Amino acid sequence: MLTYTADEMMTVAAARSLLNGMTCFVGIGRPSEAANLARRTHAPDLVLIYESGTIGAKPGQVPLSIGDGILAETADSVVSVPEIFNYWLQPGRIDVGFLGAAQLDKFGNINTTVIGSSYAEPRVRLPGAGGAPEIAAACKEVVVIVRQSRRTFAERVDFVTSVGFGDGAGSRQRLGLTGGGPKLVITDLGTLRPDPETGELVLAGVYPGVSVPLVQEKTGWDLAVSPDLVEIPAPAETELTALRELLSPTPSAARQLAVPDGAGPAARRPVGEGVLS
Amino acid sequence: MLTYTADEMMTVAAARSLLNGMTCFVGIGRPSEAANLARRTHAPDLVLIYESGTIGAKPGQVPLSIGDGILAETADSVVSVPEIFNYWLQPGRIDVGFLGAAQLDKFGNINTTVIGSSYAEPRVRLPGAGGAPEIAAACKEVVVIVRQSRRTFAERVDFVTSVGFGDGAGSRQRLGLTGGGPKLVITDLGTLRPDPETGELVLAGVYPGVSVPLVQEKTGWDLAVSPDLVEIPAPAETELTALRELLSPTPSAARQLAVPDGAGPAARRPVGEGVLS
Amino acid sequence: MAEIVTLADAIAAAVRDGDTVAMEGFTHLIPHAAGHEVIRQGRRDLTLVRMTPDIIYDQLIGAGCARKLVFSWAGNPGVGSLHRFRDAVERSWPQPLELEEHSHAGMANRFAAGASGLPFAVLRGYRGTSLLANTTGVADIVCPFTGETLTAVSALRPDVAVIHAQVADTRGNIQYWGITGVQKEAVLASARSVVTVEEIVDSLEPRPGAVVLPSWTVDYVAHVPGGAHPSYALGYSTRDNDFYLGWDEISRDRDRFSAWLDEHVYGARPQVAAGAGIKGGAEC
Amino acid sequence: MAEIVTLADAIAAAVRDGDTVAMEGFTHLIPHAAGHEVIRQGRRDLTLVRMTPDIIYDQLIGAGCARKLVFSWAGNPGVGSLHRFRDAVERSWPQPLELEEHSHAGMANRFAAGASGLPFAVLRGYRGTSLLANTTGVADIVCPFTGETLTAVSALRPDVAVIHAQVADTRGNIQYWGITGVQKEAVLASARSVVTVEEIVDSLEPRPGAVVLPSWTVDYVAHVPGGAHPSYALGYSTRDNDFYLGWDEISRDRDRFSAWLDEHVYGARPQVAAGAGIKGGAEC
Repeated sequence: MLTYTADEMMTVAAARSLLNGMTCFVGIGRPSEAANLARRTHAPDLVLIYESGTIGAKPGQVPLSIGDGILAETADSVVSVPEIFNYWLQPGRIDVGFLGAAQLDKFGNINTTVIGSSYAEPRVRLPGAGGAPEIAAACKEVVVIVRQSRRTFAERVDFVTSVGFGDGAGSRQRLGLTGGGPKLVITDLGTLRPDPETGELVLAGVYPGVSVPLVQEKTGWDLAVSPDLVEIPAPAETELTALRELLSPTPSAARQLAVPDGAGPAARRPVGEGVLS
Repeated sequence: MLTYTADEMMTVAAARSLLNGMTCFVGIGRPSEAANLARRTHAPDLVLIYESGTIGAKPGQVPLSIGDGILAETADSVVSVPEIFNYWLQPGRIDVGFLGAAQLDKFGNINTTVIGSSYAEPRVRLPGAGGAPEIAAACKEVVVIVRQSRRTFAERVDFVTSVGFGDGAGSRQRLGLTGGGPKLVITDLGTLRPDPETGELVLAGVYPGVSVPLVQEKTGWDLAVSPDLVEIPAPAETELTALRELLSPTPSAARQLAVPDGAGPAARRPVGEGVLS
Repeated sequence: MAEIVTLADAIAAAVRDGDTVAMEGFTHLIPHAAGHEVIRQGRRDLTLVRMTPDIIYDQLIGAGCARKLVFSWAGNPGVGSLHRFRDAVERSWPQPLELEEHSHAGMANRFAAGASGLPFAVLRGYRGTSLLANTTGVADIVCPFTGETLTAVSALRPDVAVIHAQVADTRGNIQYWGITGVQKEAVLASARSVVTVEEIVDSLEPRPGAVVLPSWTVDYVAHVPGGAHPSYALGYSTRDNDFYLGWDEISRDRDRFSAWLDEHVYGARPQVAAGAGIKGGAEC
Repeated sequence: MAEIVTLADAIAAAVRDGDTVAMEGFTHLIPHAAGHEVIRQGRRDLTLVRMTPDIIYDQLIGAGCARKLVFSWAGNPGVGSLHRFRDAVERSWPQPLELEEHSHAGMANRFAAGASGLPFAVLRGYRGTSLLANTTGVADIVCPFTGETLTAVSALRPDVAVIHAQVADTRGNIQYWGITGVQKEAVLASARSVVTVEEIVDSLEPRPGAVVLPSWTVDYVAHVPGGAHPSYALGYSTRDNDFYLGWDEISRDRDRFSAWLDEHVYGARPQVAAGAGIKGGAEC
């Protein structure tokens, strides 16, 4: 029987959400890992776009930063940073935006700015917005990947860095956001999807061996369960092998990929925690 | 004694107005001819910028169009057309804008759009604005080169394509135009400069053998004469030789350079007309 | 993903009667062959958009394809007037031509706004000119920070962009270099796009100054060597200045123009590079 | 025309106490050596502008050079927090740090507006976010054509831009390639500029993807090989990821940070590439 970590399961589940031929605006950290895994397995024609201006990058390993040389060297095109946001992201021509989070709320809003009730005197100062607000606003759909805990999955985020469904269904339309918003949240326990009526995230899938009450216990709001709840298949051997190959050649990068983009030490946990089987 | 044409005198006088090290946004036709002559004679470090996006072009011959391959191949940098207008022209970082005209009025306003009182039913439809309105608005100063006649030098232009001093002194400030406006108008008879008080063009220089009454007779308004009127020296042998070399290798281009940019057949005269000495 | 098809199929699929069509190329890389195919296919009521309408638009206008022209400089570069354009504006032949006239800076920003998914762009422009009273899509806009009044121009969002490039790869990625103009903006601003290319290669090689349009931004690619003639494709051809000079004579006379069109456009086989039979010099 | 001078002279001439300074470089080509020179020269009260303040801004903040930070993502890329930045924000050490916080799209457009000589730029952004209530330079703007409400951001016009490039020629023309970021905009938006380069050559050769800044857009050029370390210059060096990882430990502790600064910045000779003594691995 294959053994794998919860992080590996999460990355594999995230990779599966990306279809071949899609264009994907990739955040750094786990989104980049998952997008590169997808390209190495079922989606060889996945187009990776990084906010550093690299369009169609084909890195052999997962880059540590969104500006590693390998991205420029393997890209179909490298454009300036103003251009990547204005001509490529903003008009809604990108299929999927792939983001991390330090805090996420029940309407899929993302916080990567400050933890605590005061912006001026934060408990934890996080790195901030980066490209995320406009990725979340403009892409046809958004996938979020984030480890699950009561603190991370809050009723309401302390600071809305990037809008999911705002105050609920209809918010995006009222705000004039052109993209579709979060379609899928992938955690180390399972997956959440927005209720199409309310915009509230509900539990849509669990990994093998994960119980619904466990997920609910690790969620800071009263998590509803989809009537169509599925058990997500464990990683296939091909998926695990590809993932481990992708990470192995750059130990320093791999060591750090456990830290999602935009997350401070609060989100840091050793890789390997949460082995499920 | 050297013989030369009025057109040659005009081009030489125009070239002299460009100082070494200046940056010059060059219109096609005679402005391009004069700017290239300046670069070949006293201003080897003149930076030629064309609206096609070529910055620092160093053509060996005068190009027929602003998009000839030689401009891109010899440029320091080639940028997109939106960029040349937004980043390079608009902020006022260009020293001199060098324009032609089909019609020019006493306040240095330029018409290259329609002749006749009705835009909808013009007597003559000219090519239109091109880059000229923003060149005239933004460059630190503007030089205009145009053959002189009562019809061309009108009291008021039929259509203001590019603003000189508008309705007179103060107009540019009221309109929020950031550049300095016309500094010099070079014709086949002499040169005009704006009166600093009124913005009205006055006769500032005449070529050898040209009388003030002749210039006034060829001007559609009551042309005042500067107290500092000068006689402009005839072309030096070095200037004439450089000009003729510049034009000689491309007979088809040379044949057509008599037609200023933006001018229809109305402005067309055979080269060689008006030999003065 | 771009489909690689014949020019005739590309135009048939992409360009429809009544469309707003931007055939772009700033002197360099003008899609003449594609324009001829539009004429051959008899498209009508087009709104033609282009910063520098030149010979190919003169031909489209003279052939009766255009209802409206959106532009900033309509001339024969370095030569003078476009006579078919003038005939349409001054004498409504072969039909009236509605004009929407701008400056280059305005048009470039309108394309950039379209490519950016914005309804307008801001620039310093048009102020004090007679253009303001005679065009649409231009308005004052006040800076919310300084109170300064600037100019807004409305976005261009053509139905179709048509451009010519040096190279495509077999997957439909497009590469062009030299004077790159406003073609990227035109393609990204338009709902559909057609690209004719000098050459199709297995894979693109990086080149100085090259723009690459990924395959997924383009709909149809057609292999049309010489498809820019009498404009040029840097590295493949030079500008046929004699043709531009000769066009002045051909286009002055309605009958002579029509005869030229019969022989060199209607009479040409679609996929053949339209420039082939009309090299400058002798015929002009 | 750019003057070619020493790094110390360039910084002394261009950067003054109280200036607004944009040291740009999007992960690639970050002007670390120039930043160290600013620290060495003891500049104070700077408003530091940068889309992605990372290690070099962490150092400038920790060294007490900065009064204010204008930014969109302040982190150690791929690693986590900037501890000197956090210490300044959370505990005002060594002094309080005023923040003006934006998104990347906002900052990129603010630089572009500055480069364009416009007081603001328009984008789709910020709407619905908490940034709106906690920053300045952002306002609603209504499209005069469609009535749609969009977002305006105020232009950035720094006093000085500082960038690192691969090559300059002896006349001071600048060339850089790879990930080119927002450096062109930063230089064109700023009143003054300093460029450090890996190499000075007789004449630039055209390169794929290269940006060229003509000499007349730049004030000071200094030859500082390795001047981007631990960032990199494509074709000259690779990103020293171990240094980025190691910085996490160095920067967590005030004393350890100060000792590092003493040894590697204050103790280093000005014109020596500041990266030389601090290669990753062992020391981190």
